[in-house]
Amino acid sequence: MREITLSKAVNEAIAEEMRRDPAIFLLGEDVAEAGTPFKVLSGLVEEFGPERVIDTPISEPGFMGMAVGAAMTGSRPIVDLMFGDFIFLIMDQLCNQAAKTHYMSGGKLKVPLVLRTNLGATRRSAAQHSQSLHALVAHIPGLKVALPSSAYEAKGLMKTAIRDNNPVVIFEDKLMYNDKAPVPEEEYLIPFGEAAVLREGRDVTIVATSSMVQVSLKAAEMLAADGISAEVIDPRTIVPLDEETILESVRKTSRAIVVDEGHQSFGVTAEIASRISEKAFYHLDAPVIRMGAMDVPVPFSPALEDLTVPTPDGVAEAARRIVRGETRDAA
Amino acid sequence: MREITLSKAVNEAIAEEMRRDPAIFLLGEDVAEAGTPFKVLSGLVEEFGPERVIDTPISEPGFMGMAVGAAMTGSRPIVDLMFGDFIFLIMDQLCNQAAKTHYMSGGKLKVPLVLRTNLGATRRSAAQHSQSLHALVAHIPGLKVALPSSAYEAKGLMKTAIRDNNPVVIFEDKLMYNDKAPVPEEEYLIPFGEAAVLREGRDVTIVATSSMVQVSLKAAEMLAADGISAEVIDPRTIVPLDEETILESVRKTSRAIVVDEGHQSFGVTAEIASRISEKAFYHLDAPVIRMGAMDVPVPFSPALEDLTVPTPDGVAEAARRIVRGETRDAA
Amino acid sequence: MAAARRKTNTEDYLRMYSQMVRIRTFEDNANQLYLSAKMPGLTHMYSGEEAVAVGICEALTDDDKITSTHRGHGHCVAKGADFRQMFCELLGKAEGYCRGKGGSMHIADQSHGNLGANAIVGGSMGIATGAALSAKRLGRNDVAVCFFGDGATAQGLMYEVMNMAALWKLPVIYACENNGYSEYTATAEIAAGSILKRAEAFGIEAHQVDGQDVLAVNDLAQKLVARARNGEGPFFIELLTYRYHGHHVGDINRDYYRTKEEETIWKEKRDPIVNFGAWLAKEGIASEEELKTIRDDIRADAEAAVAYALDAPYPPGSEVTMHVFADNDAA
Amino acid sequence: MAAARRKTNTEDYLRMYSQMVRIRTFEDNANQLYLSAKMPGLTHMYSGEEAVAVGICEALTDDDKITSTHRGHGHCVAKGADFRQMFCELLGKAEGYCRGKGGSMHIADQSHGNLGANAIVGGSMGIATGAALSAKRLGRNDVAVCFFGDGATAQGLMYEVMNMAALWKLPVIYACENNGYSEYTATAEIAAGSILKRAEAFGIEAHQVDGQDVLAVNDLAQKLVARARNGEGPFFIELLTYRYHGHHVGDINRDYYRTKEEETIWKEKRDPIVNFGAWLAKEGIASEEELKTIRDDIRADAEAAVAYALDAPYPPGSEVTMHVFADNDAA
Ligand SMILES: Cc1ncc(C[n+]2csc(CCOP(=O)(O)OP(=O)(O)O)c2C)c(N)n1
Ligand SMILES: Cc1ncc(C[n+]2csc(CCOP(=O)(O)OP(=O)(O)O)c2C)c(N)n1
Ligand SMILES: [Mg+2]
Ligand SMILES: [Mg+2]
Repeated sequence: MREITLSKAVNEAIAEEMRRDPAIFLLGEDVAEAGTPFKVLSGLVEEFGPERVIDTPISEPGFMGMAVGAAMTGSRPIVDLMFGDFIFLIMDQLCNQAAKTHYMSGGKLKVPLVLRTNLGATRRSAAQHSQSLHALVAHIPGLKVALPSSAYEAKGLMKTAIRDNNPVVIFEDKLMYNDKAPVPEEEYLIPFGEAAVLREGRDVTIVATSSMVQVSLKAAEMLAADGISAEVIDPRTIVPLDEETILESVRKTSRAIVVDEGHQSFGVTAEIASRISEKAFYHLDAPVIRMGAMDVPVPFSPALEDLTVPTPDGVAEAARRIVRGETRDAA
Repeated sequence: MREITLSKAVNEAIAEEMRRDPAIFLLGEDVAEAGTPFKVLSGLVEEFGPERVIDTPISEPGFMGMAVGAAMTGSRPIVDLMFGDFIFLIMDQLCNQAAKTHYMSGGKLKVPLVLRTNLGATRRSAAQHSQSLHALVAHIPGLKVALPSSAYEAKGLMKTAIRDNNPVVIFEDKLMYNDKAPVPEEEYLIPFGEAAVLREGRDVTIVATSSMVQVSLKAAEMLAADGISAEVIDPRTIVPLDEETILESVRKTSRAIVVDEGHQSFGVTAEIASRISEKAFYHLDAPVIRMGAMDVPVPFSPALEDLTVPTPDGVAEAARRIVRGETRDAA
Repeated sequence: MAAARRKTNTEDYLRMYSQMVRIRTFEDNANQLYLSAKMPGLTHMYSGEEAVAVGICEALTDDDKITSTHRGHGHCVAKGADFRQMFCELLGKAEGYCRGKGGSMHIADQSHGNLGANAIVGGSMGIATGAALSAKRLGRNDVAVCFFGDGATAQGLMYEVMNMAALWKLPVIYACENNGYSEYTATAEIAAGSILKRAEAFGIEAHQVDGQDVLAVNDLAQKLVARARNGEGPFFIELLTYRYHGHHVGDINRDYYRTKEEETIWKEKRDPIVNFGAWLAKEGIASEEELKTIRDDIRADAEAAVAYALDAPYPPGSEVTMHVFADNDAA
Repeated sequence: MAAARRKTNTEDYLRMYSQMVRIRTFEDNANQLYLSAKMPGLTHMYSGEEAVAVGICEALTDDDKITSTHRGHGHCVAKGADFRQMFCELLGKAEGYCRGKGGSMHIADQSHGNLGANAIVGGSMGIATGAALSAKRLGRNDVAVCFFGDGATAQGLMYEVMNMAALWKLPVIYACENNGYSEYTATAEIAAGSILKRAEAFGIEAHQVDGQDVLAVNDLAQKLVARARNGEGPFFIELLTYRYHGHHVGDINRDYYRTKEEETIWKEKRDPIVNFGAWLAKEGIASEEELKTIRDDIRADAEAAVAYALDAPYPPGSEVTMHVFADNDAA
C-alpha cells in the first residue's frame, strides 16, 4: 500500500469531503495560501477557492462562534485552530455554545462542525504552545473527541468527524505531521467509539492515546525482547470511548497501563483507569498504572522538557514492574 | 458559637483581609453597590470605597487579565466571576497566563490572586448557569482549587487563598449562600491540602466535595439508621489534595465512594478514585464507586434537572450495595 | 412574514401593534407565574422594549435568522412564536419549544428562524455573524439580526466578529438594545467613548434610533435589511430603550441604581404601545375600541396558553439523556 | 533610564543608536544560532523594528512596566536586559532570565520592568492594563506600555481592556507595532476600518507615527509617558514599521505573501539604524568612525555572550518541578 504523511492524510480527507459536500468550508488563520504553519492544508485554496478556505484574523473566539452559527444554519464548517493551547480562548463558544445547543434546543438545532487542532510537547515551544488539552474537552457533554495516532487514523477519523452531526474536536500530534504510514487509495472511514488493538499481547495491556501510541508500541517492542508480551490499544476516540475492547484485553492480561500526553492529574488517564478499575476490578493483579505528562507547565529547556512526557523506556519499565508484581507493594 | 451564613462568612473573610492588607482589591461585575447578585459582597464598597471594590463592565477575559497584571506588580486582586460557567470565557487568562507565569519566569514573577466563583445545579438556571467546572481548573498545573462546603470552610479557605502567593480558584456552592453554620468570632485560617473528616465511620468512606458534602452527610445519617457506619471526608482543596487522610480512611473501611457535582466523565471523581485505587488497591473490597453529575448539559426542566445530580438517597443506596458486596458482580 | 402579508399599511400597523401587545402580555403573565411561585428559576422581562423587537422582526422573513439574549421573550414572540409552546418552555414542560430543556434563557424557535436566546452575555454574536456567513456561502439571501444589550458591548467577541463581518461584507445587522443599564449599573459607567463610533471604526455603517417608536425602528430596519440582502451589510443599530422591570423578576428594590422618577417618565411618557396606539387612533387607523379588542383577545389567548402550560406534562425522565448528541445519518 | 542619565542630547542619541544596534546584533546572532541548529525551537526576529522598542523604552524608567510579544527580544533589550542572560534563556540554560523555563517566547526581565513576552497573540493586553491599574491603586506613578502587533488588534481582549483603561483613566500606553503583516497575511486583509479610530471610539487619544524614525517615536513617547504619569492616560500609538525577516526564523520563502521589492525598499531606504546613523554623522553628533566603533563593540559583546551561553550548563533535572507554585510566606 502507498505510504503518505499524516499531513497529507488530513489534507486528503478534507479535500475528499469538500468535493462531496458543498456545505463544508474551512475557517482559520493562514489556512489559505499559507496552508497553515504546518502546511497541512496546502493546495486546498487552489482547488476550492477563498470562499471555502477562509483566512481569518487572529480572532479565535470570533471565528469559533461564527462556525457555531454557520453549523446551525446548514453549513458544515471545519475550524482550524493553529495550536491546541489556543483552545482556552474558545472554550466559551465550544463548551457553552457548540456543545450544548442541540441539547438546550430539545434536539431542534444541530451543530455539525469539526474543530481540528493539535497537541504534544517536546518541540521546544514552551508552555503556551505545547499543551495536550483534550481532557478538558472530553469532560464537556456534547463534544466528541478524536485522537488519531497515525496517518491512517487521521484520515479515517477526519472523514467521520466531518460527517458527524455534532461538534467534534480532533487533536493531531504536532510531531507526527511528517510521519508516513500506509493509507489505502480507496475511501474508508473509521467509526467513532471503536478502539484499535495495534499489537496483541498476553501479559499487560497498554492503553495509549495519540502521541503516546508510538511510544507504547516502542515500549512493547522493547518488552518483547525481555519476553514480556504487551497488548497495545489505541482508543482513537475518547468520547465516545470503546470500553469493551479495553476491558476485554484487561480481563485477559490482568494488568493495565494507561499512557496519555495530557497532564496526569484530573486528566484522561484517570478516567480510563477508573473505568478499568470499576469494570474489571476482580481481574486486576495490580492497580492500573497511569502515565500522563507531569503536572508542570511545559518548560522550554530541552533538559527539562524531555522529562515531562512518558518515554518508551519509562513505559517499558512500568510494564516490567507491573508484570514482576513490584507495583503491589505501593498499594 | 454564633452561626452565620456562608455568604456572610465569605464577606467577613474578605473584609478582614482587606483591612489587613491594602494591596488587596476586588474586581468584578456589580460587586460594589449591588454587592453581587447573590449579595455576598454587600457593604464592602461602603467600607473600602470604589477604588478597592471595583465594578467592571461585562468583560470577563479583560478583567481577569488585568488581575493577572495587577498581581504581577504588587497588588493582590480578588476577581469575582458571577457564575462558574463563565470560567470558559477566561480560560486563556487563567490557564495560559496566571497559572504559568511563575513557572515560565523561572520563579521571578508571582501571581497572587483569588478567583472566586461558584458551582452547582438544581436552581432551574439551565445549561449555562449551572455547571460545576472545577475539574477543568484542577487539571492545569499552577492553579490551586478550593471547594468549601460550609460557612466555616468558606471563611477559612478564603482567608488562606487571599494570603497564598499563587492563583487560587474558589468555587462556592450557589445553593449554600444562605446556609448557616457555626463560625468562630476569632480569626482562623484553614490550611490548603488538609482534608476534614466530617463524620467518622467504619464500613465505607465517602469522599465528597462542595455541594456533595451535605448530600453525603445526609446519606450517612440514613445509613446509620440501617446500621451502616459511613465516614465522610471533605478534601476542602482538590489542588493540593490531601491523599493521606483519604487513604487512611479507605485502608480502614476497605470501601470508597467519591461524590462530586462535576460531570462524571473525565472529572474529579476519576482522579480521586484513581489515587485510591493506586495506593490502597489491596485494601479495597470492591471497586471505588464514582458518583458525579450525569454527562449531560444541565437541563432546565425541574423534572429532568433533579435527575442529573447525586442525591442522599442515591449515595446511601450505593453505600448499601458496596457494603453488601453487591457491586462486585459488575466488575 | 411582513413581506408576504403586506397589503396595506393598516394591516402592518395593526400587526405591529398586536405583536407589541403580545409581548407585553406574555411578560405580564410570566411575571405573574414567577410571583405566584409557579415558574422554575428566574426570568428577565422585555416589557418596555417591545418596539425594538417588533420594529426589527417585522422587517424580516421566516428565513431570516435572529439571535437573542437572556431577555429573549420579546424577540421570540416578535419572530412569530406561539404562546403555548413558549409558556410550556418557561415551565419546563415537554411541549415547550425545547422540550423543557432550555427554559426562558435558551428559548429557540427554529421554525421561525430564531436561533435562540443565550445566557452568556454577548454569547450569540458569533452565532449571528456565522449565520450570515453561512447564508452568503450557501448562496441564500437571508439576513441575520443579532440582538444584544448595551452591557454586551463590553464583550471582546463583538469586535472580533464585527471586524470579520466588515471584511467579508456579511448580511448581518447588529442591534444594540441600549436600555441604559446592564444589571444594576448604568451604561455610562461601563461604556467609554461612543458605542456607535466603535462600529464605525470597523467601517460599519451605524445608526441610532428611538427604540420606543416602532415605526422609526421598522422604517430603518426595512431599509437596512433590504440593503443587507443586497450585499451592502453589515450594519449596526443602537436602539435607545428602557426596561420597565428590574434586571430580572426578582430585582424589586431598584432605588440604589435608578430612580422611581426615571422609571415613571419612561413608563408614562414614552410607552411604545400606548404611544403607538394613540397615534393609530389619531390617524384614524384603528379606534380605541378596536385596539382594546386586540388587547383583550391577546390577554385571553395568553391566559389560555398559561392554563394549558400549567396542566401540560413534564418530559419523562428518560429524556434527560436524549439530545446530548444528534443522531447521525445512516451510512 | 533615559530620564536619569540625560545630560546632553548627544548622550541620549548615542544611547538610542547603541540600543538599536544591540537589538539588531542580538537578532543576527539568534538567527545564526537557529541556522546552525544550536537553538532549540523557533524564534521571531525583531530586526527592522528597532526604532519602535528603543524610541519608546528610552522614554521609560526601570519602574515603568512593559509587556511584550512573541517577537520580544527587541523590547527586552530596549528595556535594559543583558545579553548573557538573554542568550542563556534562548538556549534553555540555567543562567537565563527564566532559568531556561521560558525561552524566546516568554523571556521576562523583572529587574527592568519587563513583565514578559507572551506566546498568545494579544495575551498580554490585560496584563499591561492591570499593571497600570495596580500602579494607580497602590499610589505609584509608573506607567505601563503594552506592545503588540497589528495582528493582535483582531483579539477582542484589546477592546475590553481599552474600555476599562479609558473608564478608569489608567496610565497605560497601547503601542501597536504595525509591521504590515500578521504571519503570512497582509494587515489590510485582516483589519477592517481604521485601527486608530477603534481606539478613539473608546475615548482614547490615538497617534500614528513613523516607526522607523527613532527620534519621532521617542519624542511622542516622552510626551505621552509624561502625560500618562500625570493621569491623562490611556493613550494609543500606531507605529508604522516592517519586519525584515520572515514571520519566524524558519519562514524563508516569502514570495507568496510579499514581494522582494517591498522588502528591499524598506531595508535599503528606511532602515532605522542606517538612517539615524547618517543623521548623527550629518549633524556632527558622532563620526562614521565612532559609530563603527559602537557597532564593533556591540558585536564583540554579543559574540562573547553567545559563546558564554553555548558553554553554560542546562538547569538540573530537579528544577522541572520547581516554580509550579510560589512559596508562601511563613505564617
Ligand atoms: C458572560 C456573562 N457575564 C455576565 C452575565 C450576567 N448578566 C446577565 S444579564 C447581564 C447584564 C446584561 O446587560 P445588557 O447587555 O445591557 O442587557 P439587558 O439585561 O440590559 O437587556 C449580566 C451582567 C452573563 N449572563 N454572561
Ligand atoms: C492567540 C494566538 N493565535 C495565533 C497565534 C499564532 N501567531 C503567532 S504570531 C502571529 C501573528 C501576529 O501578528 P502581529 O500581531 O501583527 O505581530 P507580528 O508577528 O507581526 O510582530 C500568529 C497568528 C498565537 N501565537 N496566538
Ligand atoms: Mg442593558
Ligand atoms: Mg504584524
